[in-house]
Amino acid sequence: MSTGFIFALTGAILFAAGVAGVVLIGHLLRRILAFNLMGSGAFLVLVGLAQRQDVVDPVPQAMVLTGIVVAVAATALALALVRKLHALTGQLELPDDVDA
Amino acid sequence: MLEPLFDPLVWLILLPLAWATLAFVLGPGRGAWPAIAGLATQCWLAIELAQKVGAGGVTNHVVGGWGAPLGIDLAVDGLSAAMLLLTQAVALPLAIYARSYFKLNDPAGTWFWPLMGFLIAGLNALFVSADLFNLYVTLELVGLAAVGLVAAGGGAQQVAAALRYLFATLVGSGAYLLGVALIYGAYGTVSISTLLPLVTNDAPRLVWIAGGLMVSGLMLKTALFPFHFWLPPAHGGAPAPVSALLSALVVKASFYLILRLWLGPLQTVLPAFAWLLAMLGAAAIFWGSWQAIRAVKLKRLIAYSTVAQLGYLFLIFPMLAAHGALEAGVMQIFAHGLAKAGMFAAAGVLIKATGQDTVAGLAGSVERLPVTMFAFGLAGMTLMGLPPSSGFLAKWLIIEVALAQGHWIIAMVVLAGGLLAAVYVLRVLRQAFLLTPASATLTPVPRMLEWSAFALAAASVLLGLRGVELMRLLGAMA
Amino acid sequence: MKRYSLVVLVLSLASAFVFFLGRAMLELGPTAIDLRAPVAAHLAESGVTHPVTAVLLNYRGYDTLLEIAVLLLALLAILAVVGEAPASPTRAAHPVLQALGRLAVPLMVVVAVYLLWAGAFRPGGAFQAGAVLAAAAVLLHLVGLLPGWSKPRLGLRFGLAAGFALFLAVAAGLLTQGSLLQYPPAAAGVLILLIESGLTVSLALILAGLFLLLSREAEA
Amino acid sequence: MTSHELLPLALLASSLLPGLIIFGLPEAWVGVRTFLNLFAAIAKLGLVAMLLAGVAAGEAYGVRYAVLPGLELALKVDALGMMFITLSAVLWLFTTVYAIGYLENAPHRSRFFGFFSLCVTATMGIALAANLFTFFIFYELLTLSTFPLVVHRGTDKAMKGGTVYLAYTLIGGTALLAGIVWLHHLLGHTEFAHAGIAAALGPEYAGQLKIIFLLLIAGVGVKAAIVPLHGWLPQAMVAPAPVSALLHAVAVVKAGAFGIVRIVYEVYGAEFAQSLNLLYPLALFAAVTILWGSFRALFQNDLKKRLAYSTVSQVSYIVLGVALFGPIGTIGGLVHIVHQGIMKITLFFCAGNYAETLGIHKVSEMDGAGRRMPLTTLAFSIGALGMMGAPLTAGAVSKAWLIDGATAAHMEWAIWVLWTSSLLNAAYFLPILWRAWLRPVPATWPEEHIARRGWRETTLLLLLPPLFTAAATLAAGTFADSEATPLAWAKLIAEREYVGKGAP
Repeated sequence: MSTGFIFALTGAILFAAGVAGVVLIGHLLRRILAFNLMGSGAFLVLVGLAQRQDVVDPVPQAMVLTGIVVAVAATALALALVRKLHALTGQLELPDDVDA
Repeated sequence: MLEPLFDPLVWLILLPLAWATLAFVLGPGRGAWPAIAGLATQCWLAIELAQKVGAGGVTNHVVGGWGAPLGIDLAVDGLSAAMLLLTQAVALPLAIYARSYFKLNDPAGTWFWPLMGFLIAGLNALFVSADLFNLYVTLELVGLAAVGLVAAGGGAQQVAAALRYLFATLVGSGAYLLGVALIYGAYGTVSISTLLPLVTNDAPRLVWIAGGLMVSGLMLKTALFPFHFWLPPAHGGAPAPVSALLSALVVKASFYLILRLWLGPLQTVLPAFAWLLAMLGAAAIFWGSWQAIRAVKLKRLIAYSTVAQLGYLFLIFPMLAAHGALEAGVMQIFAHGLAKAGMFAAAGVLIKATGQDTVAGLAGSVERLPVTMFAFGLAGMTLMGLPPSSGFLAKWLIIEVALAQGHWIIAMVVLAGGLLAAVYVLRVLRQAFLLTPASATLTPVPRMLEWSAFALAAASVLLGLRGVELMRLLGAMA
Repeated sequence: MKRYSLVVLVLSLASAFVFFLGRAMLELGPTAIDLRAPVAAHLAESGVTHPVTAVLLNYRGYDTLLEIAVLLLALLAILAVVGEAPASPTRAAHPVLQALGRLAVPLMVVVAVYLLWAGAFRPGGAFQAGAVLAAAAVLLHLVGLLPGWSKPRLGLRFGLAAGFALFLAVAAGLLTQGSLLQYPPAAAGVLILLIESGLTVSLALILAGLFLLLSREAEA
Repeated sequence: MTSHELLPLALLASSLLPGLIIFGLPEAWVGVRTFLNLFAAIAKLGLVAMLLAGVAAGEAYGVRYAVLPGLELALKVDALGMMFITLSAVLWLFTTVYAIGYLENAPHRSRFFGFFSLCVTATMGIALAANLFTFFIFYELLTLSTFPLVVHRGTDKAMKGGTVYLAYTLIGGTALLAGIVWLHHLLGHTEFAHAGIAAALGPEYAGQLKIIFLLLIAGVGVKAAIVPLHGWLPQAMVAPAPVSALLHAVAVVKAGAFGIVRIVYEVYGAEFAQSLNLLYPLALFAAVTILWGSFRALFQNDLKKRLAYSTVSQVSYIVLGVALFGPIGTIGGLVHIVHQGIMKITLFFCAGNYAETLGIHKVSEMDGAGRRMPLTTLAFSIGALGMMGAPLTAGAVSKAWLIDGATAAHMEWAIWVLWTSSLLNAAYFLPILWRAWLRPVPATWPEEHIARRGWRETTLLLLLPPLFTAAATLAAGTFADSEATPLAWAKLIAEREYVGKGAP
């Protein structure tokens, strides 16, 4: 098994763990972390799988750089929203959605 | 030699990016006029492009001059051109609407214009991209702009709704991204045109997983039942122009992408999921309609109606190989896009005027806001699928294709869905025709608000008389 | 009990997913397309010598253009979310920390410039440079030398958007060459350096802004 | 565009455009609105006259427009359509005059007259439709544009009536749509044609065609108020009198009946429908409706409800005539489209007059009304006698042809149905006449709104329309055999339908 494969497999595990975290965890900060785990998993698969012959491929690396920036942006927005929610309600969990 | 300089395809992306940036630099609350001027130009560009595609078939733009698979290609076929047309046609009246709506120093309007610009740019870029990874970036552009718009200036409920929406959209695009990663791993490219001949019937199992991941992620973003949980609070809680943009366009973008994959690179893989999607679509129609019938708040009702109306789109998948199914889907996208934008816009007027967002608060509004209620009625007509609206044509097309394929169950779902839509639309109209309590006071609203809502709703009906052009445009497919 | 079964369900689904995904990945043969050759073959025309930078700013420069838009957009969305609030008063840190901060920041600026310049031929580039600069700003804020932001004024807004606007303008200007972002090989290096310099400033401001906007006292 | 294409469009535009303009008129511009209403109604009559002359001479008018590839919005003018058009156009003028008087000083008149004009446009479109697709479009438009009129008063009761109305018609519309798309899928088109189009499909489609027939007839049967689809009609009587008069007595129910005529004759073709054994069950349903409607009318104390059940019964005379396979029954059914229209509108005008003038809404309040309002009651009596089929009225002509048709078709039971219905008609109309003419005048009327002035028992605008239509009822009965009567026109249609079958 090449290094690339190990990266890809780790990525798959991280992704699955991240999704499970987003679904199961109510605490918003942890949920954001879980989302980042998920993103990192996808990045690892992207780079690792493409380099499963252990030869460097610059294209997925560049894509991952782009992806990281996007993930940073999304994380920042999520944090801002959580802070705002905390300021408004004092809670770090999502309130129930009501129609009234 | 000047031809590439004026390629409408590129300018449909550059122009909104430019006016969004300009609006940001101009500062809080500014930028309405650049946006409206930009959108008017974009409308013209979209029409130009549609004519070009209608006459000459698919047009391409090779970004950087490298060409796929090394570079990124942009491609416009009939489907893309139609989506571009719809986007600009909905956005322009909504921009005019929003200018009046946010005039009174509404905190939600502070950064509306640049956010809207990035949203439109993201949508346009998504509709023309022919590169799976580039599509991921455009998806994120659209998603983050939409979340920003929902959250802007809101209270706790709205922020919570935005967070829910953000998680849904991020998980959705995350799943899509993993799918793209697997595709790249399997084939070494993410260019749609390059992948097209490579993905064959005996594709490795990994590609099936990739297809499943991408479609699941996009389903989540399209709010297909049972992934719709985030939509009603987000669309129901945002300011009216934002709800309109989101319901009319944003959810359609991820649906478009499913279609694009289905008809393009993953055409050998995805049809395995066809009936699953159709069943979920049918469930969405019933569940969404039922919730709309029960909703207390007006905008919540309209948001659930979106859940239901999106269900129709997924009914076409089992029939997509047959002639007419794609046309039916696109007609439904147009019908719902125009009608829902008009309906949310009308709801915004009603809420501003009556000061409350409940169905019960509408009593007597026919008398006092006739233009708005008329707009609401016209939009409702399209959602119910009554002739001569475009919603009717969409319904007709779906039923006819379903009968031709022998899937009469789909035809019955569509017919039943129309009746359920009638129930929730009439809940509102009925209330509006009731006699007014004499004490009720009404805040005056700008005329422009009423008439831009009316224009959208009327367009959704009038399109029902101009179906031939749209069908001809869709004939120019890749 | 319900919660427990949900956990079990999700975790078993996740494990099954990993299992099948892993097996499917192991089945893969060689890919049909190999982009390394074309990446290398056109490196001379790309204006840079580092392949990742070539992909990032030339071959797939359009991705990067949209990526910067995403970043600017995130800042914008945060501005829209948090609204206007008074900046938190800066609390002066221990004088030693302040002195260290004053010492570190010029060094960080130098590192940033180096990273920007190095990006053309080795790992580095605008994003890294911008990140280091932003870190410098955060450092200054933490030691109490730089106040948090209440709202960006015109000049700051201009700075935040300038990098993206410059990139956009170059991309559009290159339409004269035949298509979006089609660098003429002779000028590619200069243009990419120009874009990267602009981006460094704006990215630094945006990344710093993400922190400085959020570091304000939460409105109670 | 030639005049042969333009005329049908002008016929639609002559009520559509005024309607749209009226929506925009301020409430206080009574004069402009009245002028526009009357001008449009008279202009439409002029157009109708031109078309009548043309159609009688054998000219073909029509226009087509594709909304989707293979799906056309198509209008044509034929003898059958002209019958319905003429009826609606003439009665529109009368009803407009009546409504102007009726709604004097009432609120929301712009909205009322706007939707009223849209309704008439939809009715014209139904008559002009050259295929089922076009028919359906106008059929649903009629539903939509009548809803605001039914709920016009904005009371809870009006809402309930409107909701019931919509529930019935929208469900019916769905059935109709299902049938139309199905047929379109099988045939590739849904054009109306003499002798029908369905026969073109082979015998292996018989089963499907039967189901489609059921869907189509159920769809239009809702508006034609065939039992058990009639429940909306009595409820919709909460609408203002002109609406009940023109729309529920004439336009809406006739649209349904007209649809049945088109479907039987020009989609299936009478012969083909007969060969599929479809007409006999249809006749049975019509018979049940005739009896059930008359029977229920007996027990209604509310005057307008009694008239509504009477409508349920009378409209099925038309259906029965169509279902009696053969030219004579056809003529009876077709001529009743017109005859029932003028008689029933007379009755509704009069009911409106009683309510507006004296506040009379119930049969039990009718005592002595004939003394106070002799002219209105005279018109009412003529209409009621016509409904019973008394000699010299239009009703007698219809009934005679229907009975002859039943005889010719060897369906003697239908004759019994018609006679029983006549008896029931007498049983629920004669007590009203007896109360009105022969019972003493009460001390006070329930609510007297309009005082008597000289010979004018109520305002002129309310009085003239019922007198005219009552006169027409007599004329159509007395001079039935001369030229240019509804009967002559019905014969013309039957001749064209039963080409070469030796129509009388």
